[in-house]
Amino acid sequence: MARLLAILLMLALALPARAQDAFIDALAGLGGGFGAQAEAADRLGTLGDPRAIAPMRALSDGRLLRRADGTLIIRTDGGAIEAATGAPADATGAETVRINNRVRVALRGALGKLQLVSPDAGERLAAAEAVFRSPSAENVPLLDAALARETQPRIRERMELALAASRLVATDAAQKRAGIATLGASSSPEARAILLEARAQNADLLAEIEAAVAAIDRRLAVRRAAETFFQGLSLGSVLLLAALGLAVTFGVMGVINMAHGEFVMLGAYTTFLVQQALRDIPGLAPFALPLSIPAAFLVAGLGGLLMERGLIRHLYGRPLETLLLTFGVGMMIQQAVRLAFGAQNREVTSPPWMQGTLLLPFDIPVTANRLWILLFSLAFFVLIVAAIRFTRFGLEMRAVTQRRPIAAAMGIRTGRVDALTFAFGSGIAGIAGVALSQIDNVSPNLGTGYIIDSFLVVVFGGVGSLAGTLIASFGLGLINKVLEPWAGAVLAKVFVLVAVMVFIQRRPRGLFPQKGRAAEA
Amino acid sequence: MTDVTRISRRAALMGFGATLAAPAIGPAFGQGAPIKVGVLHSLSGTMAISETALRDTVLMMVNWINGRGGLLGRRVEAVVVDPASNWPLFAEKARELLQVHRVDVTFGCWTSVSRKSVLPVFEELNGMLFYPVQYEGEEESRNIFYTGAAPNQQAIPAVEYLMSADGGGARRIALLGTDYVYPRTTNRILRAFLNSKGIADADILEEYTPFGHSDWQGIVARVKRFAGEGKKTAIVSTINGDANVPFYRELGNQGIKAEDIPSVAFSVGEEELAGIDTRPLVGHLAAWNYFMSVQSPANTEFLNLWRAYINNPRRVTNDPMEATYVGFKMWAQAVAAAGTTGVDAVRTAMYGQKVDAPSGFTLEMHRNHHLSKPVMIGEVQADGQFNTVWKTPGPIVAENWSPFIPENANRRRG
Amino acid sequence: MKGRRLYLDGVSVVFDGFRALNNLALVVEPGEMRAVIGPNGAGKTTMMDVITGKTRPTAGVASFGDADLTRMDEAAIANLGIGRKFQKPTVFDALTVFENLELALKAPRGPIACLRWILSGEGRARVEEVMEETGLADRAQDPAGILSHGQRQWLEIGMLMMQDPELLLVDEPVAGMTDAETEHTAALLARIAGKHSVVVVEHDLEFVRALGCRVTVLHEGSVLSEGSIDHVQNDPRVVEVYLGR
Amino acid sequence: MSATTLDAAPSRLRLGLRAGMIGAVCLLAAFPVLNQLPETHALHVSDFLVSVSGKWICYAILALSLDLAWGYAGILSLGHGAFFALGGYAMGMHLMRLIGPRGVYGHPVLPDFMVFLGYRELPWYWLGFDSFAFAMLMVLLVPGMLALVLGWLCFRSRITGVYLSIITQAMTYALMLAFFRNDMGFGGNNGFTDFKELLGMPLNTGAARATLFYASLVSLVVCYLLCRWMTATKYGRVLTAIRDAESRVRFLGYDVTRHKLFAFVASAMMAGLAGALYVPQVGIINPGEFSPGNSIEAVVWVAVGGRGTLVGAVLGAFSVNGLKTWLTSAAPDLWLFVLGGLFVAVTLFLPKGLIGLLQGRGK
Repeated sequence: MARLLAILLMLALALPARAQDAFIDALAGLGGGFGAQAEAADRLGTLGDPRAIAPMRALSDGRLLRRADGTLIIRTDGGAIEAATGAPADATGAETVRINNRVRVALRGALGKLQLVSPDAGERLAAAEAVFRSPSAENVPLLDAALARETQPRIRERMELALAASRLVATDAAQKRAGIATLGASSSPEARAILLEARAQNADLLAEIEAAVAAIDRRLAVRRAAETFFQGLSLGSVLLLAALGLAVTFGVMGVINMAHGEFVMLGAYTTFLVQQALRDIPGLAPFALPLSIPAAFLVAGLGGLLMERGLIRHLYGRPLETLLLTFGVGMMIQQAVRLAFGAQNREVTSPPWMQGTLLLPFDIPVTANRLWILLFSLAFFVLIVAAIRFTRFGLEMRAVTQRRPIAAAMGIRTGRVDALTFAFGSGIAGIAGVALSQIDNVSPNLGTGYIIDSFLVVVFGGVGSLAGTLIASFGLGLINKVLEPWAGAVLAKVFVLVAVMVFIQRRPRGLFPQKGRAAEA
Repeated sequence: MTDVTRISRRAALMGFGATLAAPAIGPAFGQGAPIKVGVLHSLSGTMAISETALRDTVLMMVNWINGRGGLLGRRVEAVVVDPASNWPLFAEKARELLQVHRVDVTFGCWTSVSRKSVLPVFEELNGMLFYPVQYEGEEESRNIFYTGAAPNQQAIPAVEYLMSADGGGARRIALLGTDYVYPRTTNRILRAFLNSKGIADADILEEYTPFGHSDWQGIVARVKRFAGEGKKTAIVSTINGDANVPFYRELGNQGIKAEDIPSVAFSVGEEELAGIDTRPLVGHLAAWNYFMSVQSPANTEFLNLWRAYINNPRRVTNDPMEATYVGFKMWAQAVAAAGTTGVDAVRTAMYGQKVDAPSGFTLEMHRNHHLSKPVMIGEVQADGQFNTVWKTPGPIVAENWSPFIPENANRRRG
Repeated sequence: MKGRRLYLDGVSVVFDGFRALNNLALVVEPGEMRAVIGPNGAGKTTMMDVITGKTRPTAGVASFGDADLTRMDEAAIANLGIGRKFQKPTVFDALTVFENLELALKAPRGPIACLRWILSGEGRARVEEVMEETGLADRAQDPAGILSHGQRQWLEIGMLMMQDPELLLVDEPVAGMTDAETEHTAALLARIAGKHSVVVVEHDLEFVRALGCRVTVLHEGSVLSEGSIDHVQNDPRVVEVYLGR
Repeated sequence: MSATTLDAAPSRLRLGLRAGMIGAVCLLAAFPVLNQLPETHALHVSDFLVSVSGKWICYAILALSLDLAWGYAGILSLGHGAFFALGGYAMGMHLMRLIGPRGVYGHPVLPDFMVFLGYRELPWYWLGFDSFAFAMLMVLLVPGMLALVLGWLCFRSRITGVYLSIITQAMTYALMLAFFRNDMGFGGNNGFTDFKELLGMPLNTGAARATLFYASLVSLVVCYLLCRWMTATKYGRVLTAIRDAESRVRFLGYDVTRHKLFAFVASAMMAGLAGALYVPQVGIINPGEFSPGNSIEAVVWVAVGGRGTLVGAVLGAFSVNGLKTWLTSAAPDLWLFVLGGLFVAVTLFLPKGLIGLLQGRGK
C-alpha cells in the first residue's frame, strides 16, 4: 500500500516535467480561480485534445477534486483517478473544486467543441446545442467536419443552426449572409436572439437580419398561440383535478365540504411518505409516484369515510351546517399535519420522465410534468365517469342521490352508499393531491389555495354534472391564460371570478343544469 | 441545570411557554423574577411555513442563556403566542405581550405588514422588538432593532454581481416579485440603480404575482421571450416563500439553466430549498448575509447548538434564523452591559454592541437600529445548500433610507 | 267592480325539448268555477305555473282582464288578484297561525310599509273571522309547524281568503285527506267560490262531480275535451285516455 | 303585537336574557372606568382587556349584521367580511388623509405608500376622504352599494342557498386579490397603518381608546335595537317567511327581491360600520380582512351563538373571539384543535347554538 502511494506520488511529481504539452498546462487552470477556470476551459476547447473531456465533465458535475499540492483528481464511481493521466489516485484530503456560472458557460462551450464527433448520439446533440449557444468563428471548421460525418437528421439540423450562428460571427460577408439565411429559416427563439445580438456588429446586413427575424417571428407567433393554449389546458387540468372530488361530494351528494382542500393535502403528503418509504428500495423507488395514486386514494378515502360516518351523517338535509362542521374539521386536519410534519415544505421529487420540456409536433414546447398531469386528469375523468356509469356502486349512488326513499325501498342500503360515495369523492381529492405535489408546495396550506376555485368550477359547470365540471375547468383555465398576458396574473383571475359570478346570474344552474323536476325541489 | 433546560424545552414544545411552572428552577438563579422574552411568530396560517423556525430559534436561545446561568442572575422565560398570520391579531398579541405578560423584549414578525401592524403598539407602550428578516427599509423606529438586511445589504450587491463578468455580465434584467411592499420598494430601488448603470427601462421587465401564486407557466415563458432579445438576461426574484417551489419547478422544467438566464433570489434560503429538488437548479443564485454552508467557528457553534436543540438532521438553518441568533446575543450583551432590562437603558446599550456572527464577520449595531452586515452570493447546490461564490470583504452599514428613492431627501427626521 | 276574465290561448311550454303545454286554450269567465282534470303529466300544474307567473310560456297569450300575465312575476300576479293553493300545503312553519294569516292580509307589501305596519282593529277582526271559518281559532298562537296535515291545508285556504283574490287556483285540495277533512275542505272552497272565479285541479272525479261545474280535460299539454262532467265522461277520447292504455 | 298568550317559561327566559344583556352592556360600559382603578385593585380592568373587548364589540356588530341576513332572511353570505373590510377601508382612507404632512416623507397630501410608489397626485377616489362626514357616508354607502348591486343581481335571478354562498365567497375573494394589488392605490398588502388621530384625538392615548370603545358599544346597542325593531315588525315576519318558503311568499304578493335586498343592504351597512369602528382600534386595515376564511369565521360566531336570535349572534362573537384570544397565548400550538372541535361540536350537538343551550335549561 505504502509503495503504491509512493509510486503515485512520484508519478504526480514527475508529470509536469514529463508532459510539457499544452494540455497539461491548460488543465492546471481548471483548479484555479473562476477567471482562470474559464480561460482554461476555453483553451482546452480550442486545443481539441479529447483527454480534456473527462476532467471538464468532472468539473461541471462537481467531481473534480484538488489536493493541497494543486494536483487535480477526478472522483469516479469506484474511486479516483488523476485528471492529467487517468492513473488511479488517492482522494483523501482533496477538496471539491467549485465553479460558478461563468465557468459553466465556458465548460459547456468547450465540451461542445470536443464532443461534436463523439460516438454517442446524445452527446453529439448536446454538443451541437452547446456550440450553438456559444458561437465563435473557430467553430466553423469543427462544425463543417462534424456535419460531413453526421447522419442523424435531428443532430444535423442543430449542427447546421450552430454553424450558421458561428458563421454570423465570422469575418466573411458571404458566410454571414449564409448564416443569416439558415437562422432565418428556423423557428428557434435562440436563433432569433443570436440574430438580434448580431445587429450591433453588422450595420451593413441590418436589412437581411430584420427580414430573418421577422420570418422567425411569424412562425413563433403560431407556436406562441399553441403554447398559450397548452398553458390554459394545463391550468384547466389542475382545476379539474382539484374540483373532481368536490363534484362528487358537493355536486352529487350536496355536502359542502370545506375540508376538501385538506384531503387534497393529505394526498400530497401520502405521496411524500410513499416516496420516503421506497427511497432505499432499488427496485421500487422509480414507481413511487404511480404507487402513490392508490395509496393517496386509500388514505384520503378512509379519511372521508371516517368523516362521513362520524360526523356528516348526522347533518344530511342541512347543507349549510356541513359547511361549518367541515370548516372546523379542516382546521384540525391542517394543524395536525403541521404538528406531525412541520410547517415547512416537504420535498416530493419528480421522476425523470416528468422533468424538463418535451417537444410536441411543430416544435411546440410543453413541460413534461404538466403534460402528464393533463393526460392523467383526462384519463382519470374518464375512469370516474365510467365508474359512476357502469358499476353497481355507481348505479346505487345515482339512485340514492336522485330518489333516496325509492332507492331505500328497493333494498339499497342508503347509509352505506352515502359513506362510500363520500369516501370515493375524498379519495379522488387525495389523487388530485398526488398530481399537485408535482407542481406545487407540499405544505399544510396546500389545500387552502384550491378550495374556492374548486367550488366555483363545480357551480359554474352545473352542480351534479361531471361533464360540466370538465368543461368549466378547461374553459376557465383557457380564459385565464388568454387574459393573463394583457391583464396580468391577478387581474386575469379577478376578471374570471367576476365573469363566473355574472354568468351564474344569467344561468343560476350553471353550464349543464340538472334536468327535470327533481332539480326544482 | 440540565433539568431546567430539558423541562423548559419540553414545556415550550408543548406550547405552554407562557405558563411554565416555577418549582423546577433551582438555586442557580437569583431571587429576581424571570426575564420574559416574547415570541411573536405565526405558528399557523400561511406564514407558519417560515416563522415556526424562528420561534424554535428563540426558544433555543432562551435555553442556551439559561444554560449559562441566565441573565443578570435571573432566569429567562419565553412567552410564545400565535398571531396566526393575521395582521390585526399581531397587533393584539403585541399588546398582550407588553401589557399582560409584561415581556422585556420581543422577537418577532416576518412580513412587513405584520411589523407595520405592531409598530404603533411598540412605540406607544415603549416595548422593544427585534425584527430578523430582510426588508424594504424606509423605516427606523426607536423601539425596533432590525437585524435583517436593508436593500443595500442584499439587493444592490446582488445585481452588481449579476452584471459583473463572474455573474454573467447581464444587461437585461427581469424583476419578478410577489405584489407587496418589499418587492415593490426593492425593485424601485433596483430600477433607479440599474438606470444609473446605463440600463434602459426597455431592458427591465417588472412583473408581480399574488401571494402563493402557483401557475408560473405564462410568466416563465414571458421571461424566456424577454431573454430572447439578444442581450444577456438575468432574473432578480423577490418572490415570497410559498410561491417559490412552483416557480423553481417551472423554471427547471422549461429548461432555464443558470448558464443561460441566471436568477438571483432575495427570499429563498435553505428552508425554502428543503422543499425542492434542487438538481435542475444548480447555479441559480441567492443573496443573503449568511449561508448555512459558511465555514466559521461562530457558525459551527450555531449549528451545534441548533442540532442539539432541534434533534432533527433535516432541519436547516437560514439567514433570518441567524439574524434572530445574532439579535438575541446582542440583546443579552446589552442587558448585561446595562445591568437592567429596562427598554431605554438597553436601547442605549445596544448601540455599538458587537457580535461574532455565524457569517464569519463581526457585526455591529448602529444608531440607525440596523446591523452592519456582509453580503454573500450563493449558488444553489444539488444538496439543497448554497455555495458562496462572492462576498463583500467586510460588513456593510445599512442604508435603511435608500439614496435611490428621491423622496427620502424630504424625509422628516427624528 | 266588474270581474275580469282569465284568457289563455295558444300557450306552449317547452322544457329541454319536452312539450309540457302544447297550444293550450282556456277561458274562465268572472265568477265561474272550473275543474281541470287529466292524467299525470297532462300539464295541469304547468298550466297553473303559467297563470301564476312561475313559468314563462314559450309561446302564446295569457291574460287576466287587461293584464298580460306573461310579463309579470309571481308577486305582481298575486297582487293582481290571483291566488293559488298548492298541492302540498306550504305555510310558514316558524310563524304562528295568526301571523301566517296576518301576512296574507291585503295590505301594502313593500319593505318600508311592512316596517311601519300596525295591525288595525279591522284587520284583526278579519283575521279572527277567517280563523273561525277555518276552525283554527284555538290554534292562533301555535307555530304552523306543529299543525296536522289537514289543519295546514285549512290554514293555507285561510290565507287565500285573507288575500281575497278574484281568481283562485286550487291544486288537488283533498289529496291525502280523511273523509271528514275532505268534507270540511269542500265546504270551505264552496264558501269562497261564491264570490270568486275558481279553477280546481283534481284527480278525484267524485269530488269534481260534487263541485257540479264545467270540466276541462287536459291531455299531453292541450285541451282534450270540455263541458259538463257527464259530457266529458262520455267523450270517447277521454275514455280512451283514462281507460284505454 | 300578536304575542298575547305566550306561555310562561319562554317569557321568563326572555326576561332573564334581557336582564343578562342589560347587565352585560353595563359591565362593558364600566370597563374604561374600572381601567382607571389602580392595578392592584381587585376590580381593575387591564388596558389590554379594554382594547381587546373594543375589538370584540366590533365583531359582535358584524355578527349581528350577518344574523340579520342569515338567521332571519336566510341569506347565508360567505362574503360579509368584504362589507366589513370596505367599511374599514373607507375609515382607513380618512385616517390616512388625517396624517397629512406627519408622514415619513412629509408630503402634505399623499400618504407614505403613495409617495414611495411614485404617485404624483391623489387618485380621484381618494378625494373627499379628508372630511369625516364624507368618510362616514362612504362607510355606509360603499358596502351598501356593493350589496345592492350584488343582491339585486342574485335575488332577481333567484340564486339562493349554497349558490348564493359561493357567489358571495367569490366576491370577497376577488376583492381580496384586487386589493392586494399595489396598483389599486389602496396600499397593497400593507394596507393602511400608522394612523395618527381621529376627530382631533391622538389615537395612541387611553382617552381615544375609551372614546372609540364607547362609540363601538353605543353602535352595538343601536344596531341591536335596530335589528330587534326590524325583526319584531311584520317586516321581520316576512323575512322569516322568505327564509322558510321563499316562493310561497311570492304567491302572497310580496316582492321577495325587494325585501331581501332591503335586509341585505341594511346588513352590509351595519357590517361596514363595524369595520369602520374596528380599524382605528386595531390600527391596521389590509386586504387580509377580505380573506374568505374571515367571513366563514364570522358565520361560525353566529352559528355558535345561535342563529336567528340576535342575542345569540352577539354572544357567539364574544365567546369565540374571547376563546381565540385566550388560546392563541395559552396553547399556541393546539388552539386550532380546540376551536375546530368547538365548531364541530356545536353543529352536531347544539344546532341552536349556545342560546339553544340556555333555552333548553329555561324549559
